Amino acid sequence: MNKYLFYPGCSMESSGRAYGDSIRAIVEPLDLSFEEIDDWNCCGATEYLGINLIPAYSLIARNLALAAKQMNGTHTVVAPCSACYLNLAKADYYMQERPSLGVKVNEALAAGDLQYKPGTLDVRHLIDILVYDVGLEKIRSKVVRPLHGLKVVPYMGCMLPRPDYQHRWSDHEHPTELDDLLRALGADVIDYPLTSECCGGHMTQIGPETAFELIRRLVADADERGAHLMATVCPMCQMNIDAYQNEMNHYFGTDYHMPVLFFTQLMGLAFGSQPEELGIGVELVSSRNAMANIGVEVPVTQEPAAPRKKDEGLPMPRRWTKHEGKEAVK
Amino acid sequence: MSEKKNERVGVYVCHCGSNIAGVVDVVDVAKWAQEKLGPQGVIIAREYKFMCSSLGQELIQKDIKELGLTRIVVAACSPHLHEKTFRTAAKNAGLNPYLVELASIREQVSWVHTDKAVATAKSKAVVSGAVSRVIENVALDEIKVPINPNTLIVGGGIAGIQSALEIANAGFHVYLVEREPSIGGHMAQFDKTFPTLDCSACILTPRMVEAGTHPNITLLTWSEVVKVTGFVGNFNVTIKKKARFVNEELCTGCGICQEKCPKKVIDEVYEAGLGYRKAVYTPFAQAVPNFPVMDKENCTYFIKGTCKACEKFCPTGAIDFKQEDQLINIDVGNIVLATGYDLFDARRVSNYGYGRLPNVFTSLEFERLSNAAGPTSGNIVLRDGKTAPKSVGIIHCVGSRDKNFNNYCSVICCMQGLKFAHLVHERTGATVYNFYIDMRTAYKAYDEFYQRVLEEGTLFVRGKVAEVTNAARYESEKGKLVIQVEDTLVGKQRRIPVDMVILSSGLQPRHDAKEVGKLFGISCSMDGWFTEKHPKLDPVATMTEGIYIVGCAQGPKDIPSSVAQGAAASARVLDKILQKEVALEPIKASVDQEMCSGCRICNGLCPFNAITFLEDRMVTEINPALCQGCGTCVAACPAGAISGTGFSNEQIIAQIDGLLLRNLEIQEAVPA
Amino acid sequence: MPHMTDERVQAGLAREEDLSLLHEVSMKTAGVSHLEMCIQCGTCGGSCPVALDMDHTPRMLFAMLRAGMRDEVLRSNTMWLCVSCYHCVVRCPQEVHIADVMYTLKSMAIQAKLYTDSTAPDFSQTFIDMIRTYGRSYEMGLASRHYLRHFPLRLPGMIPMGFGMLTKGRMSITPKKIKHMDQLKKIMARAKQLELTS
Amino acid sequence: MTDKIFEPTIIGFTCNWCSYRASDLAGTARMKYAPNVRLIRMMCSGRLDPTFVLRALSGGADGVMITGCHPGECHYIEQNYKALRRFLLLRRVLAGLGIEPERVKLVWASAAEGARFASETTAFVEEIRKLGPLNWGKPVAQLENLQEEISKLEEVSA
Repeated sequence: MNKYLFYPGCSMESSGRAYGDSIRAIVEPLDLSFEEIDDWNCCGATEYLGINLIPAYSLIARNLALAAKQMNGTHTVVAPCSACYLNLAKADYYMQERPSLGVKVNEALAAGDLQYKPGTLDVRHLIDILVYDVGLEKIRSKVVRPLHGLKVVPYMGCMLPRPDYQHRWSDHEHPTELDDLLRALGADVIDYPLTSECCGGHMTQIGPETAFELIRRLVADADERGAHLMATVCPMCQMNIDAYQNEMNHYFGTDYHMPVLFFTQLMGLAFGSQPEELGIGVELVSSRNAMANIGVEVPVTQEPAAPRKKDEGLPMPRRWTKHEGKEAVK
Repeated sequence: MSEKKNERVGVYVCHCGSNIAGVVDVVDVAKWAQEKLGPQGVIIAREYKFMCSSLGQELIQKDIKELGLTRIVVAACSPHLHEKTFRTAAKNAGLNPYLVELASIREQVSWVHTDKAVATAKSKAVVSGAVSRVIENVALDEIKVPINPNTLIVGGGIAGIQSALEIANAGFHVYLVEREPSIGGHMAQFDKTFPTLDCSACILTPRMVEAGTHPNITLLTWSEVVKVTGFVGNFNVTIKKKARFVNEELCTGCGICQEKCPKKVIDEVYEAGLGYRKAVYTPFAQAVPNFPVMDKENCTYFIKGTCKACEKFCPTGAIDFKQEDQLINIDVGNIVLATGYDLFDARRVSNYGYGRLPNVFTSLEFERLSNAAGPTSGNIVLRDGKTAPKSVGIIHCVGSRDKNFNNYCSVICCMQGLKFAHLVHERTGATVYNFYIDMRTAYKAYDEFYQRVLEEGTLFVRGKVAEVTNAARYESEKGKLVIQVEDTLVGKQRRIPVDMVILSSGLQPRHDAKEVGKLFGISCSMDGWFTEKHPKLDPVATMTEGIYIVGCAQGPKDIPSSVAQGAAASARVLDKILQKEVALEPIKASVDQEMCSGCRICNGLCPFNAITFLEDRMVTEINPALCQGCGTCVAACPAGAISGTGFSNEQIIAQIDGLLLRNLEIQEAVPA
Repeated sequence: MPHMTDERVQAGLAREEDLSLLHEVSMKTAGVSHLEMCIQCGTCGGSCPVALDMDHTPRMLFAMLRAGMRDEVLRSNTMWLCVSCYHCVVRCPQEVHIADVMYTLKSMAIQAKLYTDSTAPDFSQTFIDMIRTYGRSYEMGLASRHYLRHFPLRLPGMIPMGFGMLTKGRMSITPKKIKHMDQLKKIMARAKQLELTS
Repeated sequence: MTDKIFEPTIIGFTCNWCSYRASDLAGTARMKYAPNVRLIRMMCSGRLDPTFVLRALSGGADGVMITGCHPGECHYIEQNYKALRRFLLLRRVLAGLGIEPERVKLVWASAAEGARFASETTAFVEEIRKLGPLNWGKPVAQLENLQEEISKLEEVSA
C-alpha cells in the first residue's frame, strides 16, 4: 500500500465533484492510500499572487506546513488540481530560490505556530503518481473493460507541465503522460497538438470573450480530429470547457458538442466501476453519445470520423524522448 | 621554519597603466616591501608603469647585475601571462629563471576589488607571500627532450585536412585519423557555401583527393584513437582501425558490392536521416578513400548468417567477413584535434515540432534536400517526396542563444538561414520568411549577401518564433504549418501559415567531446568546447603542450575560420618540429631513498605509473620522464621523503607564513 | 546591499542604479526574476495565447520598464489578461520569470490605482475575501457576487449553467469553512504586516 | 574595535589548471568578490598536504579554501579525488581539535567558472565571518605530529 498526503483543493468538493468521486474509485484497485491534509485551506488559485506577495505565499505555505506536520512515512503531497499543484510546488521552490521570501513566509507562519522548511515535501500531481509510481503496467493489469473504440484527445492543460520546477514531465509542450495512460486503458488516443494550451483560466470570470476564444480553439481542434471526448487532469480546465461550452457556442454561433471528462473517470470505467459511481453524467456537455462508443449507458451512436491515409514519403526522424535528453546531457 | 637565508631579493611592483595603480597604491606597496621586508632580504623595491615593457625588464636586469640580486619578485599580472617574460629576462641577466616569482595583484586584487585601502593591504600580503616563497626557491634547469617529427591529426573535416596538407607539404609525416568511412566532414554534406555560393563539393573534393594521395599523409579512416600516453614531442598513440570487412589491398572501389547489397538502411550520418544507403557502402561518390565499409549491425550475413551477395559479385575477392579490428601504435611529437561539431538536436525544441510535424526540416536535412547528389536530386520538396512548397519559413537561433538549450551564438546560423532563403527562391520561387532575433552577418562580404537576399524579396520578421503548429485556428491555416511569432518591430503577434519550415539549428560540441578531451588531457569549457590556451593570443594551442585544437572543436565557426585555424595550428606544429627539441618545466617529484621507509603509501597514487617500488631495496623510486609534477605523492609521504621541485613544502609553507605576515612577527620577536 | 539578483550584483555584472523601475519590479517578484536579462526576442509575445487582446505584448512591457515608463506600464491591460499558462516562461531563452512578473505588475497597478478596467482586480479581491472569511473558495458566492457587479446583463444567460451546476451537485449553496480560521487569520495578518514593511 | 565588522583572513589553495585560471577569469571579467582570500597556486589540488591547512589555521588564518578542478576533470586524471579524501579526513581531524570543520571548504571550479569562483569566495567569507575569529594559538610543532596520523589514514586510497 503506497501512502501519500492528499491535498484535494476546493473544487474537489463542488464543481469538480466527479473528479473526487472517480479518484475514490481508483484508489483501492491501485493499492493507494491518500491521507487528506487536516484542515487544509484554499491555495489562492491565480488570484492572490496578483495582489500581495507575502500573504499569497503564506496562504499556500500554511498547507505545506500542515502537511509537513502530518508526514509519517511519506513526504509526498499529491494534488489532483493543476492550479493547486503548481501553487504548492511554486511556494516550495521560490522559498528556496529566494531565501528572503522563505524567511518572511516563515515569520508569518510563526504567527499561527507553524513553520515550513522548503524542500521538506515533494509536491506531485495525481497523474505523476499514477504514471511514474503506480506504473502503466499495473494500470493495464487492472483494466477489465478496455476503452477500445473511444476516441479521446488527451488534454493536459497548461499549469501541469509548466513551469515544471522539479523536471518531472516528459515535455513542456507536448507531454505524453496522459496519452500513455489513456492508451493503457485501451482508448484510441488522438494526437492533440493543443494538449498543453490554456483553457482560459480565470478569464471566464473577468474577460469572457477572451476565454471563449481559447475554449473554441481547444474544442474546434478536438472536433476536427474526430474526438468523441476530451480527457482532462484539472478541475478548472474541466469547468471552463464543460460549463462554458454552451456560452462559447452561443458567442461564436457554433454548434460544438465536446464532452470533457476527468481521466480518472475513464480509468474507473476501464477498471469496471459503474458510470454513476464515477460522476459520469454530471457534466453539462453530456458524454452520453461518446460513451455509447464503448457500450456504456444509452446506445446512441455517433459516426466515427474516417481514418486518415498515410502516404509514403521521405523518412521521418525519430521522436524526441526525455530519456534521450538525459543521455545526451551526460 | 628553515634557517635564515642570505638572499638578496628585488621586488618590482607594476602599475600596469591604471589597471593596477588605479586601485592599488603601488608606491605604498613598494615602500612597504622595502621597509618591512628588508629584514627578510629585500634590498630593493621599485614600482614602474609597465614592468613587462622592455624598459621594465631592463630595470630588473640592471639591478640583478649591479645590486647582485639573487631572487626576484614581480608584483603584476597573473603568472599565466608574464611569468615566462620575467623568467627569460632574469635568465638573460644571468640569474636562474626559477628564482623569479610573480605575485598577481591584478587578476587577484585590482580587477576584483574596489576599496583602495583594502586592495593595497591585500597586495602587500601577496607580495610578502611571494618574497617568503622566492627565498625558498632553488635554481632549476629546464629539461630538454627531442621532438618526434611526426604529427597526429584527429578528424578529417576541412580543418583537419587543411592542417594535414600544410604539414605534409612542409615535408613532415602526418597521420590523419577519421572516425567515418571517408574524410570530408560536414562540408561534404553541404550544397552551397556562403556567401559566394561556391559548390561545396567542387572546392572540397580536390583537397580530399590531395590528402588521400599525399606521400606524407597516412590516412586512417574508419578508425579511432583509443589511448594516448607521453607528452609533447613524445606522444605514443594507439589507434583502433575498425574492421571494414573489405580488403583495402584488393578493393578497386568499383561499387558493385553496394549495387548488389539487398539491405537498405536510413543513412543517419551523411544523408542526415533523409536518404538511404546499403549495408555495405561508401557514404558518397567522391569519398576518400573510395573503399566501402560494411555496417555489421545491418548486414544480412552478420544478422542471419546467409546472403554474401557482395562477396559473390566482387570481381577482386576483396570482401573479407573475417576481418577484425586492428590496433595500431604510433609515435608522434604533436597532435592536432579537429574533431568538429554535432548538429543541435532540433527535436529538443518540441514547440518547433521537428520529429512530430513532417514538413519541419533541420538545416542539415535541407542541405541534403538542396544538394544535387542528395536523395531528391536537389529538388526542394516536402516530406511526401514530391510537392514543392509555395511558402517556406526559416527559423534562426534554433537551440542557440537560449538558456534552455545552448547559451551561445552558433555563429553560422544567420548566414546559413540567408543561404537557404536564396536557394529556396532560386529553386522553387516560393515565398520565404526568415525569423531572426538579431541578424549577425559580421564578416567579409557577409552583409552584402544579406542585402542580396533582401533584394530577392525574402520577408524578414524580427522575433524568436514561439511555436510551429498544425492546429489550425482559422480556415486559411488548414493543412498548413502555422508559425506563431511576435513581430517585434510591429509589436503584434502574427500567425504565418507556410508549407515548409527549416530550422537553422545551432552547432554543439561532439557528444563525446568530454571523453576525447580526457583522452588527450585537455579541458572543455562550460559549454563543452575544447578550451584554448588564450582566447585571443593563443587560440589554437591548449594548456597541454603539443596538443592543438582547430575548427569547430574549439567553438562554432564557419569554413574560412576553420581553414585558417587548421593552417595556424600547422604553423605551431612546424615551429616545434623545426626546433628539434623542447624544454619541459622541471617540476618533478623525487624520492630521497635514505628517508624512504618503504611504506608504499605513495605507490598507488600516481596515475602516470611514474612510481615503482624497488623490492630488493624496499624503497620507492620515481621515474622523472613519466612524472607530470602534480605533487600528490609529495603531499602523501608520511616520512617527508618525497620532494617536489618548484612547489616544495618549504616554498609553500614559507608562502603561507608570508601571506599571513608571520614573517614580520618573527622578525619583530627575534630581531635580525 | 540592494539585490538585483543577489549573485549578479556581487559579481559586478549588474548595476541596479541604472534600472530603477526594472529593479523595483524585480525585487517585488517571487523568485529570481532575471528581468534585466531580457533580449527583446519576442518569444513571450509570440507564445501568449491572449496576446491579440493585449495593448502591449509582454516584451514591450519589459522594454517600457527599462525605459522607466511607470504609468504607461501600470495602466496596460497586459498583466490583467495573463492566464498564467507559462508558455512564455518555459520558452523564454533568458529564463525571465514572466508570469510572476505579471503578478507583480498587477499588485503594483492595484496599489497605484492605475488599472483602467476594474473587473479583474475586483474578481481577485472578491476571491481572496472569500478565502479570508472561509479559508476555502466558495464558487457559488464568488460567481454570483462577481457577475452581479460586473456582468449584470449576462447573468440571465448564465442561469441555465448555474442551474445545471446546482442540480448536478457541482455547486453548493452553503460555503465550507476550515476549522482553524483563527490560525489562518493570524498568519495572514502577520503576512500583511510583513508585506508593508518590506 | 568591538563594533567593527570582523574581516576574516583566509588562505586559498588553487590548482594551476582549473581554479587558478577561474580566478584569473574572474579578474579578466572584472567580477567583484570579497578581498579576504589570499591565494597560493599549486600544480594540483592533490598537492595539498594537510599540514599546509593546519599551518595556515595556526598561523593566523580564520579559514582555508581548497579549490580544484571538478571531479573527473583533473589535469592529472584523478588527483583531485585524493584532495577530496584528504579534505574529508581533515575536517574530522579539525573537529577532533575543537575547531569548526566549516572553516575549511572545498570548492570545485573549472577554468571557465570565474563567476563561480567569485561567488563561492564571497559566500565563504560570509560563512567565516559568522563563525568569528579563530585565534588558534597552539604551537605549530604539535600540529606537525598530526601529519603522520593523517598519512596513515590515507593508506585506504587507491
